[in-house]
Amino acid sequence: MKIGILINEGPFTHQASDSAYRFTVAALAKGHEIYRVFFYKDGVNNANKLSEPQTDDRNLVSLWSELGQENDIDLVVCVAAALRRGIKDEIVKEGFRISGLGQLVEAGIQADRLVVFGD
Amino acid sequence: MKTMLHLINKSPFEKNSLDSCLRLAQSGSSILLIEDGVYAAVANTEHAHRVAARTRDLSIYVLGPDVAARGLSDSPLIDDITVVDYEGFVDLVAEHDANQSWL
Amino acid sequence: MEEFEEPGPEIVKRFMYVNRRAPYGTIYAHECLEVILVAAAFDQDVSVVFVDDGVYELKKGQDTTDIGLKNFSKTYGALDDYDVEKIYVEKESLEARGLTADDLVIPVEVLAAKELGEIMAKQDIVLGS
Amino acid sequence: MAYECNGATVEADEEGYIIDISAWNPDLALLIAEGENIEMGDDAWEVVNFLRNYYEEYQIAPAVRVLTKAIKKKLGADKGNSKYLYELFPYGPAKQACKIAGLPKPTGCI
Repeated sequence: MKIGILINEGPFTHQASDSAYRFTVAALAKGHEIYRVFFYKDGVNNANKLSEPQTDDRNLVSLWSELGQENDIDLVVCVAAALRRGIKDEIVKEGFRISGLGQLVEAGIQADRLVVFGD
Repeated sequence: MKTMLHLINKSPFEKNSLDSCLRLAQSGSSILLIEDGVYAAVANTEHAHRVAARTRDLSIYVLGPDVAARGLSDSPLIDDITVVDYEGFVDLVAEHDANQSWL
Repeated sequence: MEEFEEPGPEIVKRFMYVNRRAPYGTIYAHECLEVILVAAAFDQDVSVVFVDDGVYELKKGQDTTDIGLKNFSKTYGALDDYDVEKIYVEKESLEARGLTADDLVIPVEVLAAKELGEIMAKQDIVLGS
Repeated sequence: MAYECNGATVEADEEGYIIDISAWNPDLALLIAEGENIEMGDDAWEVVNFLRNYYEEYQIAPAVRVLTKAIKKKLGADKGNSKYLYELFPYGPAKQACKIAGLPKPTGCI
């Protein structure tokens, strides 16, 4: 089954991105295809490669980046939300790409399910 | 009829997400409590009776890892609430025609 | 090219946007509206719902001059131009806040929770804030 | 980038949309139009003014197909069609006319 994911919160204030990450890993393990992960609202902060958590904390920016590249997942950061928050191409971690909100709607159309994680 | 999975990630003590969901969810649909939403699964809270009353017409699930993280593994949960792990979460999403997050 | 004269995916799904947040205190209401405006270009079956504090997004008479934020309550008036015609407000939420349809910036269909719940249950994609 | 207009400097983003939309004036519109190779005849002004009014009323710069529809409603089918609007603004009626009107980029761009 093709599953789309929407993440509305960043990696530190809310559990949303962690939940989405664990859900995505479990979905891949069950043989589902992750059609796209779309990062919106503060979710765009998940793509900020300048983020440096303490060494004993999980690094979701890296985890998403690695998961995306290993499994060829389309990690899309919303351009309007990103520009507002200063997330530009220069600071976007490998594996993510910046694109329009239309990519979210398109994921809703093309995927069999769309699951929203946020606050 | 289509089947709907409702996702709730808010504590019923803090937000009205659970109330609104219970008001609008149709009989036969399912609810999965995740993150701070898991507090709604605990028996003997002031919200428990409202949740328990809906176990008759809704299927209610709770995400085990979030229960454990919050020190609730040994707490009694409301009867007829099923504990699932992340794989179970994925199965629920796949088994229902659509899902809705009550953020 | 800036536009999408024929966005034309053949698949038509039922998309519902559920607004449950008051405006200004957080960005959720505004960014949800942003999605609705973009989604309108995709020729899907779109409906927009206002429940809980979401009904406050539509309250008439908003004046943001002195808080420095954009008064996006005016933008709901453009939904008609974006061909978004199914706009529902939950009766219970409206009444709980002492409001009636006359207090809202645009004409809406006020539905009781029971009817609204039935429409919600038929959706393919539900996006909320 | 920035525009120099009547002795004042008006800041703009990389694509030429002015940053402070309250800094707009008709002379600035002519200057932006010149950079876009648009001749500002009455018809072009009509669209630019329409957009400014639309923004005033709804707080958004509409996407092209919405603009077309709204113009059709207000000014008739002769003007509310993409052929007419593209003749006035060949690189996109919403984008170019919004820039000249001093508005942000159209909402609803994918």
